[in-house]
Amino acid sequence: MFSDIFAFTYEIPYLLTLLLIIPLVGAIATLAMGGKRQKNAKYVAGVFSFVTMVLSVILMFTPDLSVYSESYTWIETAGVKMSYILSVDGLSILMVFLTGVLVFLSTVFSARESDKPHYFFALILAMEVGLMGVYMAGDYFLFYIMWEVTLIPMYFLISWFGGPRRHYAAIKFFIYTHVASVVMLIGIFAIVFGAATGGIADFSFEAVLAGSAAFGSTFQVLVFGLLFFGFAVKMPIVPFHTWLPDAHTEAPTAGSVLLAGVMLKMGSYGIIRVCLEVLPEGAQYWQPIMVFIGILAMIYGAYACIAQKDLKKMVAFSSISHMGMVMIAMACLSDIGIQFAIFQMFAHGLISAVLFMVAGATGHSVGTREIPLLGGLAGKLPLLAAFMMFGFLASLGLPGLVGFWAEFGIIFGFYDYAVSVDMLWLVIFCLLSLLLTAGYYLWAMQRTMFGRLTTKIDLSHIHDLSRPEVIALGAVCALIALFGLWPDLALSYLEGYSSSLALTLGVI
Amino acid sequence: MMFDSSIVTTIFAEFSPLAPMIVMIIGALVMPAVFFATKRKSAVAAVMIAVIAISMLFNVLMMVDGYQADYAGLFAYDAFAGVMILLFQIVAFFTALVSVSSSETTRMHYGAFNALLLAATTGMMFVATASDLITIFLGIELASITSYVLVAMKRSDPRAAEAAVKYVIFGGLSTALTLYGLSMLYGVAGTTNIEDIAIALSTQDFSWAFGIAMITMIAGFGFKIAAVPFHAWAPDVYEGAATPVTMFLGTGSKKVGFVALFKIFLVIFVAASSTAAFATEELQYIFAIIAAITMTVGNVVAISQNNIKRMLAYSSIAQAGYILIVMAVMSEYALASGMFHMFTHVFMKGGAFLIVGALITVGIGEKISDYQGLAKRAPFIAFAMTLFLFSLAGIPPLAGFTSKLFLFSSAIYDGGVMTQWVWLAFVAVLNSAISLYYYTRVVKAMYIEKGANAERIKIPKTFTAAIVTCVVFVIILGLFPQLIMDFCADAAAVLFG
Amino acid sequence: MFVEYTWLVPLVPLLCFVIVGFFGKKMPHGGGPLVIFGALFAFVLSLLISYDFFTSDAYHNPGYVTSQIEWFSVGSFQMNVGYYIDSLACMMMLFASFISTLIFVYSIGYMHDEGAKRRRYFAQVSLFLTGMLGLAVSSNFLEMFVFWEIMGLCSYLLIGFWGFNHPKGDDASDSASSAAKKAFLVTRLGDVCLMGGMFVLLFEFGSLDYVTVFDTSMMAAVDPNMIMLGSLLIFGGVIGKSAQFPLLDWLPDAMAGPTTVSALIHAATMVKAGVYLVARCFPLFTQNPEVMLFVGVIGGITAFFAATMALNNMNIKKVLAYSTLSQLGYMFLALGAGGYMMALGMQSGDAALMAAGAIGYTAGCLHMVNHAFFKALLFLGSGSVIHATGTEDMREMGGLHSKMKITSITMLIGSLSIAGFPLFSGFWSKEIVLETAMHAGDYGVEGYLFTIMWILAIVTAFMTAFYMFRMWFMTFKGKSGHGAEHCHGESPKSMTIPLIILSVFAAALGCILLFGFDDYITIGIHAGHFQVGSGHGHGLAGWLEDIFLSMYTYLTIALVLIAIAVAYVMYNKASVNPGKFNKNGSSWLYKALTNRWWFPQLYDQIGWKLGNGVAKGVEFVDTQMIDGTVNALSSAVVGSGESLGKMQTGNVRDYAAIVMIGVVLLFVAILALFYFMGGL
Amino acid sequence: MIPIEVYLIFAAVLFAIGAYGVVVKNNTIVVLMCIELMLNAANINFIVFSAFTTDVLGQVFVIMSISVAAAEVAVGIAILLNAYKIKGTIEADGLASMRW
Repeated sequence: MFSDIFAFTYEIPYLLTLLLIIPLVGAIATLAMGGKRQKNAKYVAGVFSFVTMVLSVILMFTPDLSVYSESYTWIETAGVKMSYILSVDGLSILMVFLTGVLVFLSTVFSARESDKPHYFFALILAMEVGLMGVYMAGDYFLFYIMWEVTLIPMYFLISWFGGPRRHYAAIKFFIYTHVASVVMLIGIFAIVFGAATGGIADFSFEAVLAGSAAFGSTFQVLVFGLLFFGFAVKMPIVPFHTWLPDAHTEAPTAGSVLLAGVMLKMGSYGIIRVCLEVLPEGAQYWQPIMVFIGILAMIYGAYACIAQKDLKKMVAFSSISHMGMVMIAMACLSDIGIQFAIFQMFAHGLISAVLFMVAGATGHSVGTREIPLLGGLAGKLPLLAAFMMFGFLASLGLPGLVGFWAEFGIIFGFYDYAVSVDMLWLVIFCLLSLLLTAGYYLWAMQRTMFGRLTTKIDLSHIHDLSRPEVIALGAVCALIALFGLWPDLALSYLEGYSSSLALTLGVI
Repeated sequence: MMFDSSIVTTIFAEFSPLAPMIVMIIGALVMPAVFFATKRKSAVAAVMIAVIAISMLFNVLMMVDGYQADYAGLFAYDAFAGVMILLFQIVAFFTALVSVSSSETTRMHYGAFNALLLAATTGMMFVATASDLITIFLGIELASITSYVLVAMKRSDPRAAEAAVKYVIFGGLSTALTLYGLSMLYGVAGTTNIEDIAIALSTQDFSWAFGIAMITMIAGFGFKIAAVPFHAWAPDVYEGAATPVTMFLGTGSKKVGFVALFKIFLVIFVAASSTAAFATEELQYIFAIIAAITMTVGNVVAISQNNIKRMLAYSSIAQAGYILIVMAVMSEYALASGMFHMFTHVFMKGGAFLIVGALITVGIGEKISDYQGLAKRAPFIAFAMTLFLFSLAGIPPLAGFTSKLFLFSSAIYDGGVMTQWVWLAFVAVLNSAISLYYYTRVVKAMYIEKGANAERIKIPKTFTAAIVTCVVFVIILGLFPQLIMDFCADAAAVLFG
Repeated sequence: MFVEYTWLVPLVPLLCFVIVGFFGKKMPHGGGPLVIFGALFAFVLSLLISYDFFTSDAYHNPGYVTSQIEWFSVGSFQMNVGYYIDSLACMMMLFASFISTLIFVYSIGYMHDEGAKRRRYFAQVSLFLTGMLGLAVSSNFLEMFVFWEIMGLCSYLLIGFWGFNHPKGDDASDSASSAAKKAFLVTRLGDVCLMGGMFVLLFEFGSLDYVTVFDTSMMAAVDPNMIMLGSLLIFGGVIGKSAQFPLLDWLPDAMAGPTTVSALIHAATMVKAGVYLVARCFPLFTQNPEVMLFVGVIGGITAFFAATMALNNMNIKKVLAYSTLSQLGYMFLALGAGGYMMALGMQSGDAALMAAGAIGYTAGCLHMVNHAFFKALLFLGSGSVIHATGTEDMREMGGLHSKMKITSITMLIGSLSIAGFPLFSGFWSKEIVLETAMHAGDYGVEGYLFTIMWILAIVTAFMTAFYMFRMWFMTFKGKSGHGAEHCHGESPKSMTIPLIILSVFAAALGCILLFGFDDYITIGIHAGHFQVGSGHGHGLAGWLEDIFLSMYTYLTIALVLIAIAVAYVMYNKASVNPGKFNKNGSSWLYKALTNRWWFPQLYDQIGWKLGNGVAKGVEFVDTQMIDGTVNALSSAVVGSGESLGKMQTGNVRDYAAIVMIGVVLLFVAILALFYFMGGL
Repeated sequence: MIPIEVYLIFAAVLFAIGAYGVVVKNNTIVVLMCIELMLNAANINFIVFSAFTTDVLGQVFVIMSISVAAAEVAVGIAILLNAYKIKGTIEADGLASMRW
């Protein structure tokens, strides 16, 4: 834990609320930077996102996270009660940290954005509000609000700043994920009202958890399905993933970074936070299905990567593959599985940030991301090549980088599960996916950066990474290496949470 | 005490339950005189607003104070009436406020226009307070007949003329259906007082006459609320009428149908459900099916619309479908949620129509493509429109989301038991997601697409004021629904005894 | 006390990597001197540690020094990081750091023309050294695996060093990047198996620490089948990393990298990691004789196959690469045969058999060290030649002896050593390898397989001598080729001095066998646990007796001499035309050999079908079926909106009709509902 | 005494005729008349029920509804006049410009 290195014991009042308000104020302030002040938008956004990041880092250094929970009754009417509850625990702390860091770094990365920068940065900050809110919410009402709040900035990011097919991609993203959200909302209704006691349906996590003991098996199984669908689309899990490649392909780089780095995690976060915590019996029932689709996503995503021609689309499919890994980890329903599912979420958040930054930067510098048009660019773009190599290696699970530990733990947890169900051969799929992952990354590397220098495109205007881009990439890479060399730094946050959840699930 | 209804009772004595209506009626009577005396629209508008404000003040005083009284067994002021009257007053207020500067409303007959507006509102308020079939019928008719004229009172526009014809014919048809149903109901129950009907029916078995009464009343009220398949008039009339009037129809007139439905059906069925002889569930299914079809057709057809008023009309149809969930679920919580949704609908749909009206006034067309580049030309208007549309689509944390949250959740759970209407909730949420598609088209046109014209737009102040109010309420009701939801809950408690 | 600083051994090169990687641009020679210093430091420290260790009590009991701290935990399983020093680790550290130092020095000269790219080169080789040394001193499988993969990464990066902007043009870039990818992927296949093995061990033993896993009582408590599975999976990793049959195809391609890289990674050190791992896991592998049998057979087959492919290759580096494969095969044959006997001995409690097995262990390790030196020498020599002539094709060389005396002579020494010319290094180790293999054939049911392997190994020895001298003669003797004419003389001192040093070792190192090497590098069970070292070897007289009193020794020597003679006749005097034997290159065997027994084509086919073929299918499913369904759904909604909208004809009469139909439908619906719900 | 069903069926038939007219007639004046028919069918119902139950409320209702119907027709005719002035037709087919 960070707090073992340095314990930050000064209690900042309303820290969690500040984490929501600062980006919100920042978004408004940035939006005001229109017209001639456009140039300054990035500085305003930078300052606000930096402060948010600092606060989220402070949170990491806080030894006792429970001091920061805030709870106020918000709405109490007609038999329903919603509260404004913010809290951070082992599950969410890493995600909050990730959000804080990635938003700041994607702001830095996009410092060169010159078209309507005030909108651009305001949207990024607005998205941060939603993302932070999702991870800190302690009430289903707040949770769902924040969940949906993330959609709108992303929609605008894609459709304003996206590529040629941005309208299609944006609306597909918007509608598809919204459909999933509303199905999830039904599930939330079911658990909230099902757990209601004394005629009051309390939307807080705590109350629902307390009332969940009364859920019958059939109820759990059905409602798990609803919630799971909602979250699985967000993750996304095959076959509900097709919005993702399109969204990524068209989204601006910063949007992709946040989409893959933090937004996809909302899905798996939701599964753990809601499905597993509240509906353990449902989880037991759905376990084989989760395992199956997790494996499917893993292998399918990896194979799809091989076939992709667009670098960014390939990275998008690799996200699907890696989130499949998160899925099988969660499906183990064991402490190792949950611990490393969260860790993989964190790891993939960092790694996919690098990948999307690199893919985006390729598009900026070279003018195209089509792999068949590229080749031999490492000589012209050494920095980009180096970061791409680093990102690819991290993603394919090079030991010593954060991705490896996640995969190691996940597969071990899965091994444990496979032994318990007497189907050891299932592990082969995990190992196969590792191999395929290495395959598509290295093949892509070979075709883009190495080999014959391409003659298919005009190379006279290509330029290597700009300074802000290098800073952002360097910082993420440093984090990847830091947590890779010292995984315990992040893992220790999860131990308590995962083992207590595993107790609830009845499988240790 | 801050809210004290004694001032009302002092003035109106035994007519106190009708106090808000009386104020309106007086207003309606003096309005032409005011116009002829001053010949100025603004003076009329000022008086209008004053009248509505006074009426609203009385109503709020009574409502918050928990005033309850009955007049001659025909009208009863209670929490339900108070909430619905408030709703109608708000609608009238907005209509009056913007019609003064709208380019679509009549200039020559402005006094009459306002008088009719007040009369129509009074009719609606009558329905809200009515406790007898006769008063319900009269209220509806008062509201309807005046609105026919309101629709027609657009400056020599062929579309308005056509809309008015369609409206009057369909209004008549619905009146006939409703009246037929009421006559059968009267025949079955032998009385016209709703409470008495409920008591009478609770001891009866199902009869053919009752079935026919139900069917024709559903059809008749279904016309009012524009439920599929009785919705066909709505898009045409909404498109043809002057936009403030469209707003009045879409947010106010439509609710009259619901009030009548609630008044008649809920009271009857709640009373009836205590006796096993009476088949409530079948009719709940009928309503559920109508609700499902209505929201689906409304949303799906809205997708293909290019005229924004028509699109909003279809969206209104869909919203009616959502509110019909109340009739399917028939629980107190559902009713409270439904009423709350009606409120939020006033602000979000009303706001959207206001913007359309404002833009027509400044010369922008009704086509979605006319809205291209609006974000540059009128940032606030575009922003407000986005809020309204997203609220209609149920995007949190806006009012539409919160009210839908209440409404849809009522279809899932009722008093700790999972209801059989979960499928309806599913249909509703999926529809809600579909609706996002066509709302987003408008947002896209405003924000993403580039318009041919880039000059700034300045819209009339009254429109701005009304739109700002709607924006404020769309946000506030989203975040703090209890401001109105509490009253809705009280009101629902009244109908459910 | 130096042992406590073992962690510095991999760390110093790592620091060099970081420093050179970030700041190397401004350093002289791209940071080369710093990297050399790092390697030298590691070597000196290794010497001190080894001295420290061998003089300590721990050397005798328990035979290792280990220390670790908690790294992180997986559930209730604790993962540690630390060091584990025993004789084997000392040996690995010593030869790896020593050879690396020499090769780095050589690189200063060899890479002189690369300019700014040298920074990348030196940073990467330094990182590689970290991997190798870290592997040697790791205290558990997981830590070992980290370094194992770091080496794999460096191998990938360095093979692809010229993956872009190749001095010889785009085709060379293409093949370099392709070779790099192939190397990584094939080893990755092995690594994935190794990872699987680790999971098995972690699950069964609850820990990955060597101390725990190799504990005899622990091993006895675990299901032998799972140990077998784990062992085989670990050996899968070895097969990938050490390029054994059937994953041997990447190594020849890997010669696309700079020659120094081939020398360092693909001859002297990284490919030895597999041998090290088998030696390290000896306690585990010997739990099942079958595993060791498998190891030995794989080794024997590889030795033979790889040697055949070297017979007619014209590329000097490829010849050396095949030879590396073949020699690695020897090592695995030795370890496998020894382990087989040890396993049988353990099962039957036969101490003599176990002692015989221990000789295999010694043989494998000794051959590993010897091979490191002479193969590094040969590669560096070939690098010197390539540097001078600018080509790798031996047909374009020839007659270089006069121009490059030092290179020529040092390479001759290396060739003699690898060929097993009596009294040179390679001779000693190869003899005991062969002896172990033959010996193992006498035991167990499947022992006859080792006899076959022994025969193959003897044939391989003949072939080795032939192709090595074919190479030497073609390069340094005979007619001058096209490339040789470009040669402007001997390479710079920074290159020749390492050659000379290496040649001394290549010639004489093997003698350590006679002077107590097997006291240190042997394996046996002491006080109930496996211990490397502190054994009682045969001693000088024992070994001399063993080797020189066996008739098979003379058989091998004879074969080697004959092979050298044949090469001399064919390629130096050219009195016999080699084309006679292969129908001038048109015999099927010749083609099979030049096509590497069609292994690459086979792999390409399988890889392409399994990779790209399936991927195409997935892509089709994705865009057409899954996304197609999504799009179809959305257009169905939009389409139905349009057609439903058509019902809105605008005519009041139609509207009225709809209303009436609605009323009728309501009527029907109410009837139906009442009927179905039993209301009527 | 004539049973109540006869009156009710009569009213229903009247109602159906009116409904039929609304659906098939092109002239909107006739349509308005048909609606009057339907209203009157309901009125007959009221009267009949009132008579048979000797409850006076039904007759009150009828008086109300007749006046309402009168108002409605008045407004309707005015609107049709307006439409005729603007569009030159009062045929349903001619008043179908807004659709889809």
